[in-house]
Amino acid sequence: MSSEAELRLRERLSKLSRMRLLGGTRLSGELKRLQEQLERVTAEPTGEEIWEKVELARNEDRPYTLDYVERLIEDWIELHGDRGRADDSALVTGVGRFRGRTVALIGNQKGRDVKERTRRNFGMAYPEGYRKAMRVMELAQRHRFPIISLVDIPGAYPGVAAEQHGQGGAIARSQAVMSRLEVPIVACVIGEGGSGGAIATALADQVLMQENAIYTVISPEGCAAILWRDAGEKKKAAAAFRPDAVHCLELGVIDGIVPEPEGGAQLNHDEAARLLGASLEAALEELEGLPGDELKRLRRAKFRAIGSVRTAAR
Amino acid sequence: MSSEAELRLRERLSKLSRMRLLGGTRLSGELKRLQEQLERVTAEPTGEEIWEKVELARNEDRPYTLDYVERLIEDWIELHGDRGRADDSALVTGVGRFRGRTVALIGNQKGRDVKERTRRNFGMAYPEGYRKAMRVMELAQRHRFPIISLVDIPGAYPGVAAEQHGQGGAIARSQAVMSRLEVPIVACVIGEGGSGGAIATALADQVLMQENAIYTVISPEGCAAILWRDAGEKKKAAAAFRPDAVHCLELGVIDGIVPEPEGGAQLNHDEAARLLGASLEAALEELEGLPGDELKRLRRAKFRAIGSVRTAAR
Amino acid sequence: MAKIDVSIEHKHPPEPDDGKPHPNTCPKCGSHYRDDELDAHLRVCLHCGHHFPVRAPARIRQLADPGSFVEEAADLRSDDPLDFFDLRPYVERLAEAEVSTGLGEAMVIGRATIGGRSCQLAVMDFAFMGGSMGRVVGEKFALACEGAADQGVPLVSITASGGARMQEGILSLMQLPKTVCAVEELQDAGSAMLSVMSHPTTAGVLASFASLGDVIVAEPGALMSFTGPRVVQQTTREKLPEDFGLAESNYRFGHLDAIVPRPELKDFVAKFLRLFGHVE
Amino acid sequence: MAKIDVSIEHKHPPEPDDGKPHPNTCPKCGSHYRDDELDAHLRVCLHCGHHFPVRAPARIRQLADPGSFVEEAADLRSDDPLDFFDLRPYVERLAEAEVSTGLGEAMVIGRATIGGRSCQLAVMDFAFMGGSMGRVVGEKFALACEGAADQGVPLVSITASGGARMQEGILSLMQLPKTVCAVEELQDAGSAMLSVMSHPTTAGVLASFASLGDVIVAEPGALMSFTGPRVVQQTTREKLPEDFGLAESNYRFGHLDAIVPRPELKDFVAKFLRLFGHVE
Ligand SMILES: [Zn+2]
Ligand SMILES: [Zn+2]
Repeated sequence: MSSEAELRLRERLSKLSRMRLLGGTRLSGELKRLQEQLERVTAEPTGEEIWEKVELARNEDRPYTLDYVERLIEDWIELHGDRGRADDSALVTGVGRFRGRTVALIGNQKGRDVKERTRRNFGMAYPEGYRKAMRVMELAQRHRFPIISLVDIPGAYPGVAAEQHGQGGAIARSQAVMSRLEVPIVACVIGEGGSGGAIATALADQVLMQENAIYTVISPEGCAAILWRDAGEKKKAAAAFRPDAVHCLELGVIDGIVPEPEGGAQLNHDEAARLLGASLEAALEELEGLPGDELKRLRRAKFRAIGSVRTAAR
Repeated sequence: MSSEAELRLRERLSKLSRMRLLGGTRLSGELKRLQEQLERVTAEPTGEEIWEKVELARNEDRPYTLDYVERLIEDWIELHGDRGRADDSALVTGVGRFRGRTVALIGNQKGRDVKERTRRNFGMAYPEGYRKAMRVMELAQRHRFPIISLVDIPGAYPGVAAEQHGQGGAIARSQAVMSRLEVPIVACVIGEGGSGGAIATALADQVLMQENAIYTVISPEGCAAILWRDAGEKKKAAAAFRPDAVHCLELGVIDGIVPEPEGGAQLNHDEAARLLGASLEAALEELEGLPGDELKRLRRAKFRAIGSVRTAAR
Repeated sequence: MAKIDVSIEHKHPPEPDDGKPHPNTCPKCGSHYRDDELDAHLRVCLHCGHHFPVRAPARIRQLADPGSFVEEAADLRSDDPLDFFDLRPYVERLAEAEVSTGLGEAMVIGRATIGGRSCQLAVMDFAFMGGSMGRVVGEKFALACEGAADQGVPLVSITASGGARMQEGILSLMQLPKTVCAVEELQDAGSAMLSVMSHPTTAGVLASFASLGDVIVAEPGALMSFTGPRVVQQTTREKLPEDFGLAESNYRFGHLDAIVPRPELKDFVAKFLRLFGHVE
Repeated sequence: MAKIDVSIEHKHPPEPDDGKPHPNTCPKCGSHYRDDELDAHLRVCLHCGHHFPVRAPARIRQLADPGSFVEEAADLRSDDPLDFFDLRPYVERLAEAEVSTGLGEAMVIGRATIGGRSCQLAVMDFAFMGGSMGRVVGEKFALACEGAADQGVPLVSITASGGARMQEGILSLMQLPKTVCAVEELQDAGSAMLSVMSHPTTAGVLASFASLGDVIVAEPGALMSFTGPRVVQQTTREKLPEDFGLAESNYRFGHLDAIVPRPELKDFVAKFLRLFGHVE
């Protein structure tokens, strides 16, 4: 390894160590696992290792939003409909009690079997879904409920009706609503955080990622098809933009990593939920002390600063 | 005439005289016409006279919203679309300059010929139209533009799609948005103010009616069909609920009457616009001194009090 | 041309008809019930699940914790601002409705606890002139909002209405903005509102407060259309979808959070109160 | 199954092709123009009205009052946070784009007057890497918002973009929330925003600031879809409507306030500034 590369890795490790919040680990006392995680980071991941993450993020046995709702939320009332044209079951919304407080929850929902997958459009919301989410965010604002957003979407839906119904504008406005809220918002990518479909519900005070989740501007396949002119080069694309949680943390795109059970969340839904619950609770507790206008100010300042080029330039 | 009826008429006349604002009359100096108007009021209108108003309100040569826009608004930019599914041309919205200030304007628009009438659905908005109106109201709120709403709708549209797209909820929410705004709102019924379709855009600080406009909970035909079980009894129905401006003013439902040219607005669009413009300007000037939260408080208190039964009861 | 706006209908229950079926005969499956039998099952058909209408006092008994309901504004009565006279005088219709229903108006309001949680109730009764909303209904609803705001508790609204009360003319239309403003004041005070629509919730009530709940649910089969199916059919001459305007259609089109069968309603309301009951 | 999300495309102008038509040949009617001829007509085909692409500097010349434009943040340049390398290194692509366009990035910002009214301009250039939005475009847009807010003038945004710049990976996606927050700050400061979408305005730019104008207009024929037509067709295998994703279709579906032909654009912007130019 060249000394330059080694330097970059050390820098990366120190950044990681400085991170304020590393998922629920700190809080659930699993310091040993944290140490292991950090050690793994010191080795630059190979293309194969990165691709494993992509496959884990897409694993069909991974817990989905409603699996977590079932395990973490009491008195759940699912809220349906955009009050305009439809109820989009690809994006689930509701209110319930999380560790003693009423929260509003928003989450992409994939399906378990073929029929449900079709009904839920593989978790890819239509504009109607984003509109439902905005409605529920505004309800949360009215009643000062914190918001939990679970992100798990391959990408915005490439369909005719989705375009006709204003997908671009809906994604923009959903972000705009989130940037205006004066309640705590915690988002966690629990599988695939794909493109505009993901960011539509991820403009949060704290953005977490599960250990094996991915967060991408475009799917590796899509990127490969455009830049390599061959969708088969997906592994090269993934290796080039590194959609894994550790890299997103290094880049300052996320605020913490939520650990998963050994081998991945798909192997133990209960344990995955326990770990996610601990991280969400810690994040909410940190935010709940802040006044609403301060939350909003900090949230906007944070996204203003991510990947800033102010200093890099000129 | 019985002494009781005479008493009621005198009471009515005195109420009218006390009215703070009687359209633009006061301002355009047409005191003679006011006097005549008051004199006419002293005679209980006959069923035929009331029906004449209904027919004048529906006269197909009456100026419609865009006729007034053309004559009263400079730098008009029509705003289109609900940002969701459609642009409803039955409800026109836009921004422009009215006597030196930027205003947002909302108005039902009927058509002049068969083709335009169909395109504009005879002025009857779909839920998409109310959603466009809400969007423009929120734009006005953002930029502190006063709102002018011109009401001219036979009634909410009785169609399958209108129901499926949530007509009831859209009318409710349009009123809710209006009750939240902190900018001056002046509405004027310029033809037919029919049922929920009218009130959807008439929750205003000052509600005016043109001299020959009508304002109804249901069309006379509809009322007759239900209560008399015969739509042909429309004149009886109209006489029973008296949808004319003078009666609405007596009941406290509106705040002023906007005079029309002799014989009706249909005979002289320019003069009708001049009179309407004077009334709108006077109303806006009266409201513009008030702070936004006070406007909202007074607006809500006003609708809380209309037709109050608090004292009448117990 | 659609100059005729008959968008407010179903204002009155069907006229008495000698050949009409017994009111406890299920219109869907023909099952027949004794009154006490039907009441014991919350007036839901045991065979097919059809939801029979529930009178306001019975609804309150079904939902409120026993002995907790305290009625308010019970003595408000409508007067006749227009001296309205159609085939019969309005005052006569009012008097008759009061006698036949035992209620002063088409809405009953008051305080209660449900599942141990305090709330304000506003319950409509279709038997009183088709649950139509005149000035007293509007006033009672506004008082219910104020009561909820004052106590810092949620409002639970249960509607059954043909719309605005024509006999009060334009003043009945004014109950739409009045009740809308009341809900806004309630929300500004931090209180929540649950809207439960029962059959039918149409026209002016659908187009005002009933559509403004933080959470909106309906009973199965409830008609929820601004304009009734008969008028839509007459105007458009289209064949209407089978579930036109029904709760099931409204749910599909995104206007309802849930359809809650009556046997589950009390638990649902109690859950809502647990979640929304706290005011800062 | 649609695991493949290729929702961001049209990021690059077509590859050089020896058999390709001359860039001044109208793709709609085949008319051919000299550069000066086309420029004199604002790059609109005299025969069929087709709107040719306009480079950012030309667009500013078309709109701003002569001599009024003062560019800002012209020296901002992208670095390569991911050491990104596809078929070629990102830094090489950047350098090439700078040489071929004479611009530092895909957006030019600055102050100007239009029709005598002050405003802030943010103009994109599709020729610079398909108008893709990386960190510098996001930063420049945010600076434009801040400049408009500071001066109390409206922001006029003119977009032409294939979406987020893939070579900056997840950081390019972060430009969506960044620019959205910038617009919100602008609006909180009381300034207005006019969004003008030119061909094409797609993916990440459509799904962020471009859709948040107080008034939103487009040029005739501009493609405005989140996902491009080719990918939609490949995924859904449906025949697409002829005007799929075009401004005309977006107008019909309620997403646009107006379609403004280029010859009318300056007057339209001036009118917008007269109406929205005042900040309290
Ligand atoms: Zn039955
Ligand atoms: Zn041409």
